[in-house]
Amino acid sequence: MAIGLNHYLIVSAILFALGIFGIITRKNAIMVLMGLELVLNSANINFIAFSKFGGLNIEGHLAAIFVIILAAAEAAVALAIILNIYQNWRNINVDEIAKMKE
Amino acid sequence: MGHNTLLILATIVLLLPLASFLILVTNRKRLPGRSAGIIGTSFIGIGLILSIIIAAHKMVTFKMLPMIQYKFDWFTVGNIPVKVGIGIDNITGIMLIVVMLISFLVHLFSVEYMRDDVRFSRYFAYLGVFTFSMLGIVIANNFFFMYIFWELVGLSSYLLIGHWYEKDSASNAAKKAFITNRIGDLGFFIGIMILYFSYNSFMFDEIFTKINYGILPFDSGTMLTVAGILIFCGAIGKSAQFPLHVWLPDAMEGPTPVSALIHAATMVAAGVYMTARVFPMFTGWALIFIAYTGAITAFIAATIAITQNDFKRVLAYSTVSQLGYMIMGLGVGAFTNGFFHLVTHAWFKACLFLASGSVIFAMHKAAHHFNDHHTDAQDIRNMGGLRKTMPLTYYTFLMATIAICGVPFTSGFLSKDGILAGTLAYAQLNGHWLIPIIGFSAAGMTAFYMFRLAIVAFHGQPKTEIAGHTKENNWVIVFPLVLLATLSLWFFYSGNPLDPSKGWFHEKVKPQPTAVLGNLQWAFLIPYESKNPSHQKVLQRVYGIEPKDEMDMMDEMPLKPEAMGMPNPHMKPDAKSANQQALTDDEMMVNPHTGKKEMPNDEMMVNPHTGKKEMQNEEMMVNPHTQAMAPNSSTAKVDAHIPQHAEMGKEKAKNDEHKAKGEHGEAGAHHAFNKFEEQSHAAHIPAMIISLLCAGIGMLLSFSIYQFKFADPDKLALKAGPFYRLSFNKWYFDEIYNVTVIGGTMLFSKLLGLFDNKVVDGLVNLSAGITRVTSYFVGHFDNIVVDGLVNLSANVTGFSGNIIRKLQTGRVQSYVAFTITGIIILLYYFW
Amino acid sequence: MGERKIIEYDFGKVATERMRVNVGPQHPSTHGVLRLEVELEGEIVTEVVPHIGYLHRCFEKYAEEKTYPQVIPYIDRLDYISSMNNEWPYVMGMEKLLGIEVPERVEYIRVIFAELNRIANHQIAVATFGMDAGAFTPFLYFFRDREMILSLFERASGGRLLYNYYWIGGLAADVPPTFKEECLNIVKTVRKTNAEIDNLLIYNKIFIERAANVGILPADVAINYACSGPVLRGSGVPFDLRKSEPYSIYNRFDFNVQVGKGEVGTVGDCWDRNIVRMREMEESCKIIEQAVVQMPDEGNVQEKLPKKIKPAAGEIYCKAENPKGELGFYIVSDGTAKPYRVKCRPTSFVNLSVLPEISKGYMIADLILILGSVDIVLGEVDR
Amino acid sequence: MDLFEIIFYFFAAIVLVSALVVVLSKNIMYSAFSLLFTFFGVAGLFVLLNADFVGITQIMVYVGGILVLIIFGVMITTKVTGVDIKEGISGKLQYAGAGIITLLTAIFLSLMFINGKWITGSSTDVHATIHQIGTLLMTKYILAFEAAAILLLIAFIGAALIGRRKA
Amino acid sequence: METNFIYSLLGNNLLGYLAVCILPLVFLIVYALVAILGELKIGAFMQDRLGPMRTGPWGTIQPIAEVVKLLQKENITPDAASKFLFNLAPFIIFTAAFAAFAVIPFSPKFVPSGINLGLFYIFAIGSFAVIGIFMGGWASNNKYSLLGAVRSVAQIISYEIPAGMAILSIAALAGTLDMNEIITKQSGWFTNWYIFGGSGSALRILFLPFTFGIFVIYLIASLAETNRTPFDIPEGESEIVAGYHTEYSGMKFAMFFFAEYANMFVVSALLTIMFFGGWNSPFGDFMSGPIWAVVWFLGKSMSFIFLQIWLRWTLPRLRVDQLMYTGWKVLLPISFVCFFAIALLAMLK
Repeated sequence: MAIGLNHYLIVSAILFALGIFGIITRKNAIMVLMGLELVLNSANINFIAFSKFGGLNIEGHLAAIFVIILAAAEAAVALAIILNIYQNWRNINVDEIAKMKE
Repeated sequence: MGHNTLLILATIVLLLPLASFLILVTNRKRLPGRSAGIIGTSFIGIGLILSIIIAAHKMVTFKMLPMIQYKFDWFTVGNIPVKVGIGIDNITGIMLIVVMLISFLVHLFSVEYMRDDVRFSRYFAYLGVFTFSMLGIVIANNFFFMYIFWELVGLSSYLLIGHWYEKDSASNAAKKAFITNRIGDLGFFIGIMILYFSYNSFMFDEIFTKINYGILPFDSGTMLTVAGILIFCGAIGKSAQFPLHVWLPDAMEGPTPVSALIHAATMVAAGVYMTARVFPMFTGWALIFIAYTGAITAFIAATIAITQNDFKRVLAYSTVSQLGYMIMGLGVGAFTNGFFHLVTHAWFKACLFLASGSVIFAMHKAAHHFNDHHTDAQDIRNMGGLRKTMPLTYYTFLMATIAICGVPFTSGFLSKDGILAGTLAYAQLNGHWLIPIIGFSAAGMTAFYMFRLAIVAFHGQPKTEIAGHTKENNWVIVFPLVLLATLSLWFFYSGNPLDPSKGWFHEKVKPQPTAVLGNLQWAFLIPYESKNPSHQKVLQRVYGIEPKDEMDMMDEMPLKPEAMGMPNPHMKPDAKSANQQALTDDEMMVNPHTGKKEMPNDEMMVNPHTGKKEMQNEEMMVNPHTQAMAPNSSTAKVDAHIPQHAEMGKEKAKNDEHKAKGEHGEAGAHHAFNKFEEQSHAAHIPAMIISLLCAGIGMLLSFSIYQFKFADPDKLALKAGPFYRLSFNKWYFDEIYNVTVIGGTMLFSKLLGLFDNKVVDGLVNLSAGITRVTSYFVGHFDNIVVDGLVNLSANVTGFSGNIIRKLQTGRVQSYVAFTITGIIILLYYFW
Repeated sequence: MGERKIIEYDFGKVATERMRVNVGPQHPSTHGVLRLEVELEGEIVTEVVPHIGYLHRCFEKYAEEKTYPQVIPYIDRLDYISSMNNEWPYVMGMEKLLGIEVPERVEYIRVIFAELNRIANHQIAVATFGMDAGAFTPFLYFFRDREMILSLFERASGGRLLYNYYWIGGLAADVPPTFKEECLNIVKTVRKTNAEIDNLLIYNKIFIERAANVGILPADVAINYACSGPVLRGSGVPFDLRKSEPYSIYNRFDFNVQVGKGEVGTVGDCWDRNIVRMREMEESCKIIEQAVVQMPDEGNVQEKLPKKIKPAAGEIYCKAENPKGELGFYIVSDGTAKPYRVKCRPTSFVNLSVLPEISKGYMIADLILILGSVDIVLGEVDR
Repeated sequence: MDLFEIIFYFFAAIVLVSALVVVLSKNIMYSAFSLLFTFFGVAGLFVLLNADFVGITQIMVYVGGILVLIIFGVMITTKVTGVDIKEGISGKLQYAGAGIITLLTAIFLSLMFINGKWITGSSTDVHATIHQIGTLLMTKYILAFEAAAILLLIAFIGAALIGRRKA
Repeated sequence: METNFIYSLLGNNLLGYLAVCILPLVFLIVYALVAILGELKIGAFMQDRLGPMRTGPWGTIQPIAEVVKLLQKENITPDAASKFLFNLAPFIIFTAAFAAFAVIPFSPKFVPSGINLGLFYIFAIGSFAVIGIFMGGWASNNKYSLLGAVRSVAQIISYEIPAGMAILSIAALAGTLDMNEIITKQSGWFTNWYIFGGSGSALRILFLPFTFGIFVIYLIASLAETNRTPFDIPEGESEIVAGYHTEYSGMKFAMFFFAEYANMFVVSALLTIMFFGGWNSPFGDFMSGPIWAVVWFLGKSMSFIFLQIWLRWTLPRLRVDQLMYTGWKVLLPISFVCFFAIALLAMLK
């Protein structure tokens, strides 16, 4: 079977699900961030796949590039926040810093 | 050198001061001694050489081309590309030299003048960025760049005026300059936005072309007038026109070389330059606004200058007055002379300021020598007798003073006279006699106060010990003075000391053809080459001016266009000729006179009658269509007709000479349409006589009061009473602004506060009272009935909330999980 | 250079765990088996604790068990790269204790050898300091020259590292016949190489950046810690035993005491300590030149001594300006053939004590440089 | 199976296996390093899809930037001087629940993707993508481009500000 | 365009691909031996000594002996190390270094993979080495290694930006990222090289200060990226023993070693390609052609390797904060200025 759109989409779907799994189960905030990166990557695979097979053409590439830019900004800010949290609590366990609950 | 080379050179000239700025600003602490000044000066020196090369090339090699420009799309908004670029035409070339030369001299001067300054290299860095921004304005060919650099000029002037920011007065002056300028810039910005909104372009040539083809902003001529006036507002701010002139005298708080730079070449010139640059888009009403603004400024500033005692302040008001002249000149349509005055004024005003700097520097040194820190080194009452101690400064100052007064054989005479002639002509044509009257009286006052300054400061006996012990400064300070004073002589601009129109300047800077449609432009300013049919139609409609003159002339001409194989201009042009028209449009727009030189058969026409070259050319070119059509017609045909044609031309010229105003031979050669040119030529001699008279009276008065002491100035002041006080207090402008603008704002806010306190609060209190009464009754109902219900529901909510609360974990992950679950349920439902 | 700011490390804003790192005892840059227990925050040194004793050989205890001349070889092993200088204060003290006058020729030879050894020591100090900063080549250039000095020592004493040459009352053997020419030759070469090193290393911009304003030792701290030698002089204190308390024949020579002037940084930084060494080499050259000229050609090199050296009961403290600083021996005699006590004032040990004081707040790379600039030899630290 | 397919399955396997390691590994540093392979595999997939520019950008930004950032973040917030770091994961029940959700997500997304009626236009020749991307970025997407630039700037300034502030 | 003579020899099949892949590897090994010998011998001559003299005539077989020694050594994995990552790291680093060879045009007839993003690709692939170094440093479970790794990562990332600006400048000048095209645009006499402003009218004089500046910046940045003196802080043996490869020995150490030499060649090749006309002959058509091209290319690259060795034995090492200062506050602004100037001039050109 020739490699077509569906192959890529399934890879991206599984990657997405794994990313969600990482986000849900991990306690460490940085691990949550990693799960997020997986999700973003899966979205990017979709963009590029559609740009080849779905006629999205070069615009798909552009969307992917913007996603990458976004990811960079997000990672920077998220890590800064995590650092700040760490300085406040000496801990980045999302269970224990769930003070927003109250 | 090709066009691109020229443009690249221009870019380099632009970037050199920036480079100087960057180098100095990044190495501020590291540069030893005066190397910062030397670096800055040498950068500007290179730029000066390059700009001379550029200007020479533009005016000699590419004299055919109206404008060399480079455009590119900077970015795209929506699908409209924003075009920007740079352009060089004759005006730009001249301005480049003016800016760079004065900047160079000021740099050089400052190396000595500022040598003990603590922020020496920062000062030079700011000078660099100032020059850079001004150059940006000069070589911009679009509103976008111009606005950017416009603001940069404002910023750099702020930095420089506030150079000695430890002084309260300096930092206040800087703020005042900055804020006052912003007011003008607001208008400028709105004007630009109106134009961009209408034409989707920032390029000068595109906008003017579109205006020329009758496309108006919002389809309304009034809007064009408004846009013109708004854009001129920018010039009001920058060029210190009434009523925003108040900042310029205060700007004296900056170092003196900076004042020279601001007053001569950069900041204030920017406004005039901009007005000249966008001149084609001013409608008649806008022009009259401009003319009156200039005239009022010239008058008020001149009256104030008479009574001031601060050396630099007198010069500052004289600058304001002269700027008023320039603006007035532009406003009345004397385009060339207005711009000419900008250039000549740059030389002698720079000279005056640098000379004042030299004097102040020497005074300071002497004061330092005496350990005297109380005597004001800038007050002319403390000077006197400097002629003996500082001869070179004195003679250069005198030279510049003579020039600014408009004495013959000086550059000032050439340009000022042209402007005054223009105002006279203007008044003759449409009856605004107030403008020339103000102009002449201001000329007289100029002579009076300038000589007052020269006499009080330099002549007589030293009034203080300090003044007696001043010494001439070294060559670094004197050299710029001598150079600038030399440039105030007439022969740099025209062979004939009495008539500038023979000089190269008037050849290179031709009056701008006005692109504005006839119904919005004074008839006499319409370009004589106007071949825009809509122009003529509108003229006819609004002013009732038949295009008869033209037709008559054509009739008189032995060769009708048809006879030369050209289509009738009044027939609807066929596609081909329309095309050509568009092609030649650029040339026509920018410089009609040079445009014709491009005609391939030009030489042939002239050759047989070399002696009468100019006349014939003019004559022949009278027919606007010749220009467009000539390349189309077969050369052989034209050739065949030439001798005959030329003969006729000569004949015609003679006729004109007889029937036209008589005193002017050349006038006949001009197109009948351009009445203004004609009139101003006619007014040249009377203007000269009157202005000389005025200046002479001013000088005489000044000499008799201050030199020969026929009258005591103090007593005169007492006698003049209110007038003296009005002048001495600068017409109470600052006070008026304090009362009106600032006080008005305060009053308004007070009123608002009062309204808020009394009315709004009263209403609120009233409603509160009503509410209180009602609530008393409602309260009981509430407590019993409603609360019962509420408590019930609250209990229910609390109970269920306790259960649901477990879901609210505060962990993002849970929320993600819930979201995903929700999405899955949705998917399941909708799939 | 203009004014140069002392770099203030401002990494403290990101809260990080402090890390304790052992530098040494098996580390390429500790110049021996020194162990530095370093606490780091990021790369900033917050605490330094030197641990010594890995090379402890009980010198002072040994000395109590040996006869007076037998102590000399052990002294060689203290500061094993300037052995000639080490021996001098001991023999000088013994001579004073015994009341022996040394022949003039011996004094000159001792001065020349001491100054040669000073040059050799400073060469190693500067070379290793350069190597700590990452410059490898100067190291070998210095060793090439040092070879000449060592071979001269070898021909005089028979040893290349441990000489046992200065004896009580004289020298172990006379100098080789071409001694004077060789000395002058060495001086010439040293000057040539030093000029080269100045270009290659000392005034190298990177080297200045590394060494200047680092490990600043203020003069008062240096004095309080009893520092001596180039470490003290680098802080601008012109203290040199050869000038301040001239022993032997040093008052016959014309030379200057070099002090750190803060040429490229602050007075008392690593660069200053280093440049003091470089310039002292030149001063030593001057002394050698003068000594070679003044030295008598012929003469006895060993005074007559009793068969058994038994100084009368008494005590003496004798000190000399070693390349690394003041080295002193406090000899207590109880009238027997063996010293009752030989207490050594070790230069390196005293100088090392200042290390924790001056290396706090700098980076770990600076710590290495500071250690290099203090120029210790573990043989002397541990004894 | 031709070469192309082998390469695709190779990269897909890299992506999925390493992603699995990322989410399952208890050692956070292992997760971080495993992320390297995920990113690399995704970049490989991009290249297979003729998007070499995006692929290389992916490597540069994700591997050279984000991953390094993450590792530094881990280093600062964890005592990583030793290699045996164990990171807690949520309780068993939650683990199982998350597993179910993940499984369902994967299945539903896959079904949706497979059954989706995508508009499958033919792709134009996307060689010299960089020219096209550059042109589009500077014309049609200029606003987005500028916005992204400003976003990045603000994000970095903000990050520096937040990260350096003392509690 | 047929850019690879191997495909014309062997055809576009698996064998051809393999040959294309292996050729750079073979070259790398041979080159590494030469470079090691060069480093030994040049260093020795600069320091007034002879260097290795025993193995082979004048010690020429010394590098081979060293490689053999390294291969024979026991492959130690510290007990406390994280085994898998510890063993994986050298491979990643070597892969990253070797992957860069995929796009280096040795000759117009031999470019392993002629993708049109060559410069960008090399720039990106360097980030793998960062992770590899980090992996090795962390997995060693040694404080020196960790410190070295952190330093190295910080250093490489800081210097990637000036290097990127240099690459961007050249891309702006050439209008392409394809290395072969960049080289082709510099063909002709050596005055057409980008270090001299590239081909064009006399106006290129204006480029000269900026292109030269960008060359110097890239040279410095590339030294930093390959961890060579004066930026060998990650390995700074006087401070942190051997940095991230303190714990490595045997074959794995050899891979680090090879990777370092491979990186040296890559940056030298990039310098050659971007500024010195790649495989172009400096004398126009004289001595040009695919075979001469290889000679020129290797000659130019090797001279840069010589330069790196020369610097190594001459300069002291910077401190880590000075390194950062140099990177962020000196090189970065200058590179921006150069880039803007070059872009502006290129636009006008």
